[in-house]
Amino acid sequence: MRLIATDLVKVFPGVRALDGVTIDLRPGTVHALLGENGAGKSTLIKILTGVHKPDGGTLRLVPDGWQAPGDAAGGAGGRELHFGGPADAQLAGIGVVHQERNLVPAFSVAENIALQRMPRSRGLVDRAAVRRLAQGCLAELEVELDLDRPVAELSVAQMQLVEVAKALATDSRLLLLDEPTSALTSEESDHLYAVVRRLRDQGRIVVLVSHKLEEVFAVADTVTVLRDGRSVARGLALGNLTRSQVVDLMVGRAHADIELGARSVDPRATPALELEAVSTAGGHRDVSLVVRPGEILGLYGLVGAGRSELARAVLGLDTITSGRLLVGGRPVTIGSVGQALREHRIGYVTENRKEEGIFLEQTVSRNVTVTVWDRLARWGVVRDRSEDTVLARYVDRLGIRLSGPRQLAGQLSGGNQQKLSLAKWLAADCAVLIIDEPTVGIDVRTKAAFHELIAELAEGGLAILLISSDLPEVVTLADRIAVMRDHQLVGEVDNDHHYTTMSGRVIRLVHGESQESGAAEAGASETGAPETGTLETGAPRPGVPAA
Amino acid sequence: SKRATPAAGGSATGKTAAQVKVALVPGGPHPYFQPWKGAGVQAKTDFGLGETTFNETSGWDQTKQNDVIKSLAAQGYNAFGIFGVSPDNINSTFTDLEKQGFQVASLASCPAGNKNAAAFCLSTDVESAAYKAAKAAIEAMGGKGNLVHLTGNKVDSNTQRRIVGVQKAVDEAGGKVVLVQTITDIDVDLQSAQKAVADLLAARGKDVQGIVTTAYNPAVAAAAGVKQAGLSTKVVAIDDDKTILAGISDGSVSATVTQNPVGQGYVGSYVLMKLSTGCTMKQPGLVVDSGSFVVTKANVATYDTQRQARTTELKKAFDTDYLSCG
Amino acid sequence: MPDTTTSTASQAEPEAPAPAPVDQRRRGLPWWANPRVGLVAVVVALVAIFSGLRPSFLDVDLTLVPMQADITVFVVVGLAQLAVLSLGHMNLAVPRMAALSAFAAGFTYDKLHAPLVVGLLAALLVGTLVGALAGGIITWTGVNSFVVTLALDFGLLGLVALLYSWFTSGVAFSLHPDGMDALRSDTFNDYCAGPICGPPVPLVVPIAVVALVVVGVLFRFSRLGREILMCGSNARAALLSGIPVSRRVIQAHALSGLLCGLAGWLLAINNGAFSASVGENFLLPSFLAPVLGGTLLAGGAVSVVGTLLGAILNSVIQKGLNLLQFEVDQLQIYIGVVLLVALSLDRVRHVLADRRGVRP
Amino acid sequence: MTLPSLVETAAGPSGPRVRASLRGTEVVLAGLALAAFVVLAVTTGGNLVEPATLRAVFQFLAVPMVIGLSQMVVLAVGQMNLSVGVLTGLTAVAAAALMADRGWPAWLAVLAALVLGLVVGLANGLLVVLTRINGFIITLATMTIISGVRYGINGTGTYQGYSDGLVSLGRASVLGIPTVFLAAVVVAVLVWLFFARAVRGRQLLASGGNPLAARLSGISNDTSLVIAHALSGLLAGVAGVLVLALSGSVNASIGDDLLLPSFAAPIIGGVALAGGVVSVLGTCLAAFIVRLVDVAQAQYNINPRWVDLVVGAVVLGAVLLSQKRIGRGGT
Ligand SMILES: Nc1ncnc2c1ncn2[C@@H]1O[C@H](COP(=O)(O)OP(=O)(O)OP(=O)(O)O)[C@@H](O)[C@H]1O
Ligand SMILES: Nc1ncnc2c1ncn2[C@@H]1O[C@H](COP(=O)(O)OP(=O)(O)OP(=O)(O)O)[C@@H](O)[C@H]1O
Ligand SMILES: [Mg+2]
Ligand SMILES: [Mg+2]
Repeated sequence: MRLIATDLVKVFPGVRALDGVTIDLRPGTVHALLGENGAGKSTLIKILTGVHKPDGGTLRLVPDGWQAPGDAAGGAGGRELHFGGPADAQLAGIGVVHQERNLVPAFSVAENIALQRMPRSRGLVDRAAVRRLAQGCLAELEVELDLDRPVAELSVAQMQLVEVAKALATDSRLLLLDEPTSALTSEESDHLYAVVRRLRDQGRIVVLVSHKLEEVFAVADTVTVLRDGRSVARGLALGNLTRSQVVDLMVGRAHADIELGARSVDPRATPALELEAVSTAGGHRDVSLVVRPGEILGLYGLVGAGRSELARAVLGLDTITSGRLLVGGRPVTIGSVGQALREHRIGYVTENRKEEGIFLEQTVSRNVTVTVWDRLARWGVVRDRSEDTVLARYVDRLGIRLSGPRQLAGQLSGGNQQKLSLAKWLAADCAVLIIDEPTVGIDVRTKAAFHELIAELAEGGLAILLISSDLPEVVTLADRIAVMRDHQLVGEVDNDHHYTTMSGRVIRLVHGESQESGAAEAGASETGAPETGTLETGAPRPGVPAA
Repeated sequence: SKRATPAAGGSATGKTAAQVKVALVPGGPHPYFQPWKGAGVQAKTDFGLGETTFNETSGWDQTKQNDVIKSLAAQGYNAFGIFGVSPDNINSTFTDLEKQGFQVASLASCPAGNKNAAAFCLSTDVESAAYKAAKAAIEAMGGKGNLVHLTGNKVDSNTQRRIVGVQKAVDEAGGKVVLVQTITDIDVDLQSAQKAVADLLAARGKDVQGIVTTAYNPAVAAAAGVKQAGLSTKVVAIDDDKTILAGISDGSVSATVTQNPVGQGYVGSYVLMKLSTGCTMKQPGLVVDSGSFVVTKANVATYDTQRQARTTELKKAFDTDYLSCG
Repeated sequence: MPDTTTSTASQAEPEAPAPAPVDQRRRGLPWWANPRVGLVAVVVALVAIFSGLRPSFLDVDLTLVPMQADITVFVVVGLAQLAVLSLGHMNLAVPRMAALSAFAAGFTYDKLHAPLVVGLLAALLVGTLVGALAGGIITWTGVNSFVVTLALDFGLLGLVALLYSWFTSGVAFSLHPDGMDALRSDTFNDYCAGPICGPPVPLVVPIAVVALVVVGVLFRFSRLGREILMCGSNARAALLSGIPVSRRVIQAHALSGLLCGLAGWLLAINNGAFSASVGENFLLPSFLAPVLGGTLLAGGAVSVVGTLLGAILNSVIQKGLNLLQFEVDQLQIYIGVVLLVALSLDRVRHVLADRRGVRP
Repeated sequence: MTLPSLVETAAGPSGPRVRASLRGTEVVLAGLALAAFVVLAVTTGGNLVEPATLRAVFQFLAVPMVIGLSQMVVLAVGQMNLSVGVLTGLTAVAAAALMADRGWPAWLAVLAALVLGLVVGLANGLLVVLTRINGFIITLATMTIISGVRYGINGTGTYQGYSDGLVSLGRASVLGIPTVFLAAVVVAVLVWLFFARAVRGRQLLASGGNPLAARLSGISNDTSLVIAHALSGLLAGVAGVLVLALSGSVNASIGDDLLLPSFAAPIIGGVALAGGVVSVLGTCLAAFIVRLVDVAQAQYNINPRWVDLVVGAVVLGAVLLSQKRIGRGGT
């Protein structure tokens, strides 16, 4: 089967999300769909899967071995598709992993995977078949999960793997993956891409949306690039293109990779934030960290290592059971985010944008100014105009794309939402910023801009604790890299900004010094969270190919 | 400076009978008020009234009732026989209406407290009706034993009066009768009443010799509950809805205390007409007892004659004693 | 007309997103896509129909003045519910918070012989405290507001009955403070300066107007109100944005209690007695007004002007059908049907707007 | 976990440990019910376990159970149904009218009551889907309409003696267990089966738990809504039939006091208002506990003025206890 979309148009209030997109998907290929944040990738995926109805253009399905005998339907032949809803797309053999997580929280892993095609007998769910199906899909991904566990209890990464398994379960000829690896480690991504290649070799079509160009180049065959809702490159063979050519296509102008030099940090300066042998109710033991003004401390680790939880403990959301927390050299106790913000000028950009970072049904301007209302208020009253001034500052600085200050945050593209979630803390004028996975789901240009911005913030004297599972990012930005594993710090290295050397050192730390030490793994899982260990099955590979 | 309130209802007196339009407004839908309909129609033909209507849409909500009354006034009704939803508030409604030049009677229930702002109140003396009912129950119990009182909304002053009436009868029994329990708030719906009766009978069925009910749903529920449980508990009910009368006939209800809704509607309409056509109450706000009658198997066939006599008597009493028509 | 209405409406409060995932607060939509305009249209149409059928619908003393007094109470009742709907919570104890506050007012009048305004303050104070208590229980225990306020309502029901039985001979206070009767029955029309008299507006109306303005300003402009809305929109994000969520929850519930107190006091004034039955029938109207006005049950957005329009609509329907003198069964049926039609018209408007704009 | 328990999240129990919390609530409620029952039995000197008392306890548990389930079914899809109470009344009065006034045989009238419930529920569902108005509001309006119709059938009159057969069946016991209670248990088991095993039931829960995910998985949320409301109506019809069979007399007041209990049972039972989570066992246990409060009132002869205060405290206490236990058990 071959799917051809011609001149697709999709209009949202205030935005032409798609403005004449043509894409030709051929069997046996991995087709990358690239573009900056808000270029229209997710919108295209949603049209291809019947979630949105296009406002113009056609979708055509050409069955295998079709001999177009000048049929009446139109030039390319085949059958024109009109999806009434996602179910129709499924019937047409289209499976999808959407950018947003779409799981039923109270349902088990198995049931979520089987949700689209619930095996049934006489109106009842055939539970054995559900489990078999789910098991099969997870096995294909080489992931082990407790099938009966409600997905609400899973970590973000695990949820994403369930999403992928769910798409596999539909046994579709066309698989659309919208940023499937945004919450995965490089190892997990590698497993996924191995599966993707296998599917391609079976003659299926895989469409891959990703902002991680390294991955795209490693796995995709052809590429379509969207820019401002238009397809500026259609089905080019990726082998003939260089990375910078692709980026140029996406950005629409010549583009230079940003080189970020090392900052000079005064090692004698009073640490802006210091953790002294902190243990928490969440299971951290004796964690000691120091971040100085103007410094970026990278905190690397596998997803689930406990870095986000450490941040929460600093903010007073989790209990610190022993050890000391020092801000600007003075020991403090922090009871709430508000206190952290207003008394100690500590900000936290959450990794969990949708659930914790932004207010989807509120306006963009409120999303940004929520942290500074106490300052904007006169007699307890906040005026829209003063808000808009604040907003305008960060719209420019972060390049947030919006149709106006009253637009709802939920209408922005994923990347722009992420920028909002950062903008609110920039507006708050913090001395210490804890940034958790800032560039998940962010396009290259924005990512570079983000990096530049973070570096700039540090240069401006901000102390930054950068939690990231993106090793190139950490190596690019951090002055020092601390590595966490099973809720403990396992080491800290000075960053020399050389990716090859640094990645080796860091990854060895993550895996307990030496690659083959199975004993260390076992010993660690006795002390830490055993569930998360299941994610790391399979041969550990240092994943990220050098750019 | 304060302007005088205009009399929206026109001049309060000096109308002809045909100009008098009477609205009978109960507190809400309830079997008790159903005879008012017929009584109003009868009054219209008998006294040549311009119009009578019956409107039970208040739904036991004082605010809605005030609304309904004002709407009726806007429709041209100028004399009102009202059962106030909330006896504590109803005087304000009466005062407002009178200020606007309407004739107002408080029917079937008098305002709480000692003051009645309506021209007159023609009602059962609830306390004495409850007292009579309790007396009847005590008699049926053979003058001794445990008595239970089932009634309605506890935050209603009529309920408070009923409780007082029952207590008085019990006190008079001189310790031989014990009021073991008063259950309130079970008149909202029949199921709650049935449930409460079932629980009561389960908890102390054998120790209870008598049940006196002063609200409709509990009465129906108690009659059925006792019959079903096969107990010898004596039930005294309230009013003469056909379900209750059937209970009297088949023995599941020992007695019922009926009131005189027909008399209230009929005589009430009559007096409102008289007041509108130029008569005045000799004693404004007079409270007149419309009568209550204990009905047992013995007089179930004949009590209505007694009641009709009472109605005639009432009308005459107004003509001769309470009204002054110059 | 439409333009001024829309603009004031949209300035006066944050608008509510549509039930569908797509919000109507998009730009480029026709003016009639504003839900408030739809409501105004429905109200105007109904008034036209009713006054056509029954000219007495426009009778000043018997229809319009009492209607204003009713609307006064039910706007405040609606605002009391709206205060917690902003959080995505519910307050099922509205009736009994009002009853308890009315008791407090009655107590000060009857036992302490306090002037009118002191009783009002007592009612507001008691309402606020009970509301804060509800909010406190909700935040401390993490139990759903529905359950907490339901249980609280039961508890207060018993408490109010007990209090009245302790402090009065029955279930009401009989003493009326000075000015209460005037406040109940007078309109500005009764007060004249020379030949010029005021409009036929009951004296209580300005109280509701003040409440409307205060609540409107609170949710539209103030930091406090905005933060409450943020909590309603996404409590976790609010917490992580440094908003003291627990405190805001308590404050929103306290505001709800305060407005319950005001509503209870107003109703007692309107009906003429401080009794245990005050507020009994508040629960459904409390939801009806804000929800008809476009406030979502999900939280995060409220519409104060909509609440006023919702209360007016509700009152117009009641009054009109009363005048048409239906039997009780027909009356109920028609009220339900008119409500459904009024709501569906709003929906039709949405669909049309969507056609003009885009599909969701 | 400070975060989820600190504030109500609009998203419902999407935090961790959904399963554990539901189980926890059920366990706590079961313990509470048992404890309350034992205390009552002991302090009443065994009166509670007399056959007659037990019969009364369980006979009048049937309707609250079914009405709680009726509400639970719509809560499952994140909706509310304010018309359950009046619909119960309507079906009971309508069936009684058919038997008493039209002379229909009991089985046919019962069937008619069930169909009536189903049809009204279906209408609720269709209105919700077609108008896209919140079910809370739709059912508020239909509640008003239904209460008008309920009154219109027989005004203020009470039906009695419509069917001796049906009533004696309703008051009978099988092995000491009241038939109406047995019927309620059968209904509960069917509802449990529906949500635990039936494809439709799972789809309803998926729609309630995450409508977007359900839609993207090819489940029609509209269908789920309609089915949930129809089922809720049907269960209200069942409750109406139970009233009819148990009480022997019905009038237009039936159902007026059922609305709040219909919410209390599922919510105390651990069902999330946001949808996606149901607990049949929890709902039934909660109904039982509320029933025990009634019984205690009668047994102890509690001053009626104190009863509501006590009910409020008990409801809150029950919920608090289960929450606290989860809080401790969870972390
Ligand atoms: N439901 C919607 N309502 C209104 N506007 C929308 C909606 N969905 C998307 N848009 C707009 O359409 C444009 C394209 O968004 P889309 O999500 O397709 O971008 P994307 O390429 O997937 O970006 P990202 O890489 O950030 O995910 C954006 O400007 C976005 O604001
Ligand atoms: N299903 C689960 N049940 C109980 N605890 C869990 C579960 N999944 C994760 N956790 C715990 O919650 C923590 C949060 O997981 P998350 O995936 O957010 O990673 P993190 O360690 O907090 O952050 P990061 O990935 O940034 O290091 C994990 O460290 C783990 O200890
Ligand atoms: Mg996207
Ligand atoms: Mg994390």
